[in-house]
Amino acid sequence: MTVPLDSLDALAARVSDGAFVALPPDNSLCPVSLVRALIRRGVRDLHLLGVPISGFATDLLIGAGCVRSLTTSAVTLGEAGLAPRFTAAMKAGSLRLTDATCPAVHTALQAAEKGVPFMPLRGMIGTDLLPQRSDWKVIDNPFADAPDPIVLVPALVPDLALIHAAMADRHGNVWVGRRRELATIAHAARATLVTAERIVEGNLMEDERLAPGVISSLYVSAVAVAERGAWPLGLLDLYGADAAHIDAYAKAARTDEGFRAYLAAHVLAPMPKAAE
Amino acid sequence: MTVPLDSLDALAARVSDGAFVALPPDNSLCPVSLVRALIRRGVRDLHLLGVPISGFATDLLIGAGCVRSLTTSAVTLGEAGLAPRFTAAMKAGSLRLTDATCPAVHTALQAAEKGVPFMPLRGMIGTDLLPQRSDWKVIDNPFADAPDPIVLVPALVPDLALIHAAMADRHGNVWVGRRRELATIAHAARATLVTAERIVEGNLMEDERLAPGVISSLYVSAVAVAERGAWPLGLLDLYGADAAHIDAYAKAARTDEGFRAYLAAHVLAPMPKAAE
Amino acid sequence: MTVAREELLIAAIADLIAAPHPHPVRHAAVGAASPIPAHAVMLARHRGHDVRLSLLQQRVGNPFTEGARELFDLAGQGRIDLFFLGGVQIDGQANINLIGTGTPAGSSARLPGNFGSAFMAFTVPRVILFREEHSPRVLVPTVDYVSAPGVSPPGVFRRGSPQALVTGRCVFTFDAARARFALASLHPGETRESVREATGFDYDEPDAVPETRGPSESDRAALAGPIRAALEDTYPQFCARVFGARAA
Amino acid sequence: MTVAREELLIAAIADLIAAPHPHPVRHAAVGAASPIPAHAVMLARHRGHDVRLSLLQQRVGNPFTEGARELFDLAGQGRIDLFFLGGVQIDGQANINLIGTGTPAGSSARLPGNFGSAFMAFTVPRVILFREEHSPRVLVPTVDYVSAPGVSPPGVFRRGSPQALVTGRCVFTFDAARARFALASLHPGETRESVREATGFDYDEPDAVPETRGPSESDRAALAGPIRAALEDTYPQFCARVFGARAA
Repeated sequence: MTVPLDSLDALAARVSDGAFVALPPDNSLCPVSLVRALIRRGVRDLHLLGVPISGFATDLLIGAGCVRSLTTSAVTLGEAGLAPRFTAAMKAGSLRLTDATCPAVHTALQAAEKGVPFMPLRGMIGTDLLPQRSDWKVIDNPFADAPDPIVLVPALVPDLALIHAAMADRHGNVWVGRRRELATIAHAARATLVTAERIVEGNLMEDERLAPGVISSLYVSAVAVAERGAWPLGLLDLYGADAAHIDAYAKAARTDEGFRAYLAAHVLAPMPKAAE
Repeated sequence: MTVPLDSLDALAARVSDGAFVALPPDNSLCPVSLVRALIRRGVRDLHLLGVPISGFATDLLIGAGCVRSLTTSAVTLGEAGLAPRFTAAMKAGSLRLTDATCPAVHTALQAAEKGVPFMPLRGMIGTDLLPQRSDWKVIDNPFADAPDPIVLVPALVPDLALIHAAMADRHGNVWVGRRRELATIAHAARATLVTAERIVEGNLMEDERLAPGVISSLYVSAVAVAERGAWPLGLLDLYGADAAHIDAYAKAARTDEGFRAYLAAHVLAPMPKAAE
Repeated sequence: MTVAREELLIAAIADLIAAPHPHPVRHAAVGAASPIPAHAVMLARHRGHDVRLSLLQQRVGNPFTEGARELFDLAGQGRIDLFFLGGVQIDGQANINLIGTGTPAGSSARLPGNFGSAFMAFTVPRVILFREEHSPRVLVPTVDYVSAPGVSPPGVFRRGSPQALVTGRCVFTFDAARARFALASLHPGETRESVREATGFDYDEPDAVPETRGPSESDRAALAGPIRAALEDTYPQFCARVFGARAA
Repeated sequence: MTVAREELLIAAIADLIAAPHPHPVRHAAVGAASPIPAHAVMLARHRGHDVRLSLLQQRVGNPFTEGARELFDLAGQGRIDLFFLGGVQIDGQANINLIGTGTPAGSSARLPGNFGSAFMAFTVPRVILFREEHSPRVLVPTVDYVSAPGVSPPGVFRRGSPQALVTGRCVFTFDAARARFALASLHPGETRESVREATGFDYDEPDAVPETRGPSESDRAALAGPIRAALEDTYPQFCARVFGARAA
């Protein structure tokens, strides 16, 4: 039971075309280095899941033509505004989008984490979202005395969870700190691929101070080192988001040409800055 | 929004007679000092919930006549064998027991944590437990193609969660490390009372290394310091269980007289050892 | 010194938080894109209202340790008393649309998405709708897509309804029983007519419509001082714009 | 040197773990009260079987970081391949009783309770039943209370059934299709007759019933050496009793 330590490209090679891939949001240890490696490897037809929303990494993948469909509660670059390649793909009709709402994504992953076929969730009744989601069902709460319609959300099991960790040990345990949605994603997915800022000696699971922020190697298929692997996004208290870079991306990616130039400069070209 | 720092007795006074009280198991930061203070204060008619099982602290409360009913998946002193006061109470018919099974307790608390009326759980069909639990319901899984009976467990909302933490800060945030069932209990209960080994300076929520093991002050009603507050049980890597003491208890508590002598010596008498 | 538009809106929302209401606000949650609501909660606290503010997207010292789902779990339990919602469209029944306009919705311009609105509107007892742009394009008779409904029929689980709608021109309060807004106050420079003209939906107009009460001098001092200090980390650009460059 | 009874049981269970089976064991979970099963998993690993052992009640370095529910979540997903169950009673259909005997169950002697058995028996594909006491009191025709059934009717979600029952006298394998045990091997000193007499339920008895294969010398060296080193923290009393005082 050993978790291999891969190169970033070897890790990217583990993502099959057509895979159903869960990605954390921009503020939660999103593996952007791995996303760039995926674009370089030319992955195709991904079905992305935003947990619970999508941002910069998803917009990059959409723009690079790697995404066939997307399930998410929102796509945004935050302060930098709308996600330009998502917006363009929606206009072009080239993206199959399934709208959700944040807690429904969490609930679907928690159902998968527990191995139950569904979980209930309040709200949504009377929205225009509910009729769009033929995979959800409304039942009458069997514990209520009066009629009480409630939505059941089926479990969602991603083929892969892709996450970036602050550190990993040689056993394959990875530390994500308080961003426990990453643990939920890893638990729910069939397999988890991890990039980590650095490899630490010892066993993270045996350190009672660090263990609460650890995802056990039980869930991890492979790890690659990626220094500043969330850049231009931020990583906990280790580094902040590169707002100027994201702003520049948001402007450039408004046009196809601008996006291609960005890709050439920051994704396809060798980058001395990051360990890619 | 400030969380009061109480004395142990003041904390115990916050537990009303008849309250529905969730207790962690013996290996998970069980607040035994607080339990002793409850016995001294003479609390009555508690409905205890073992999360998911019960041990030394529950046996003490049963023996001291504080417990009217108990919902749990098992009562055991572990290596020290059967819980003698539980066994005696079952024989005397003086305890209203609702049997459960471990994951059903976790599921009921998670439903409460999420504010949903129920959650499904696999298994249990064909056991003699299921017909005992008229509060559970079996429905046909609405997402299955073929008939697929599945149990729904209703949310369980304790009035109080009682937990012991390795540390607390002055804001009322408490650190329990990897024992996240304590967070689930605190999230699910209406209110949480915490004993802590010690008070630390600063804000645990603002330390990214410690925050993953923290229960936020949002859920905490009051804190009291209790050094070695889990004794004779163990606490994470801070101290181990006092096996000799628990063995001696298991032997003494086989008889009413033996239990009364134990109570007089270790619960009702002033204890120089602990901060009681 | 002139009161900035942002300060006026902050004060107006702080007034709504403290306004008499069957459900008191002890815990408010605010997202990354909502500096004005966050400042309003802090101002209400400064004025003596005992309210806890959870800033959802705080990078360091985030209020949650159970991951992103904790906010929704808290709301599901009823432990969040106040939340803020906006929309590319808001209609006269307080329905909001976060998906976009056109048929199908989003076809003419696609917005980010529903976020948590389809859940929070049901589980949080007090919602304040906030949208600075006040135009017939935003305030429409009927939204093209209901991300969250303003009211629900009996029997549908719901803890409350929008309390009010705050825009760049005025404050509307919302009567859930009648599913209808009423003009509550006019921001300086606005008239009943200017608001009526800029609003695409019908609403009630009482005989007396006061001017929106701006911030007091003490409010302004708190905003520029301790409140700025507490929120600057989360909203650096907003703070610099509204309260000026910081004395180093 | 004589082989201890515990070493024999450990080897017998290790053989079962490695036995051909439609569901391979990659991850086994073992509770605090089960030193023999834990040692058996470690022995199977020593013999080259690629199996991960999660010790549930390890105080320091516990395998879980999602709290006590993580074991059950893993099992719910099918990520635990092997679990061990016992019982105050086990019957010929592999039903187990953890509550106690009498009518109602537990009235003559109340045991701790069901623990997770009512769930694990359904979600874990391979279960090995283990109870050292082999007497008509324990191995009964029909249990007084079903904590977990040995088999379930079609249409009831279930990933597997008990693979075998290991006692202090013998190994039974279990045929889920027929809901019936068969005598698979006799521990040294036992005969077909002694087992039949000590067993309260009926079972199949093939023509050839070998003696239970004990541990090899390599097995015993591993048990006393690296396996003890790995498990001594969790099972100090067991290790001292079976493997003798430790050379300081």
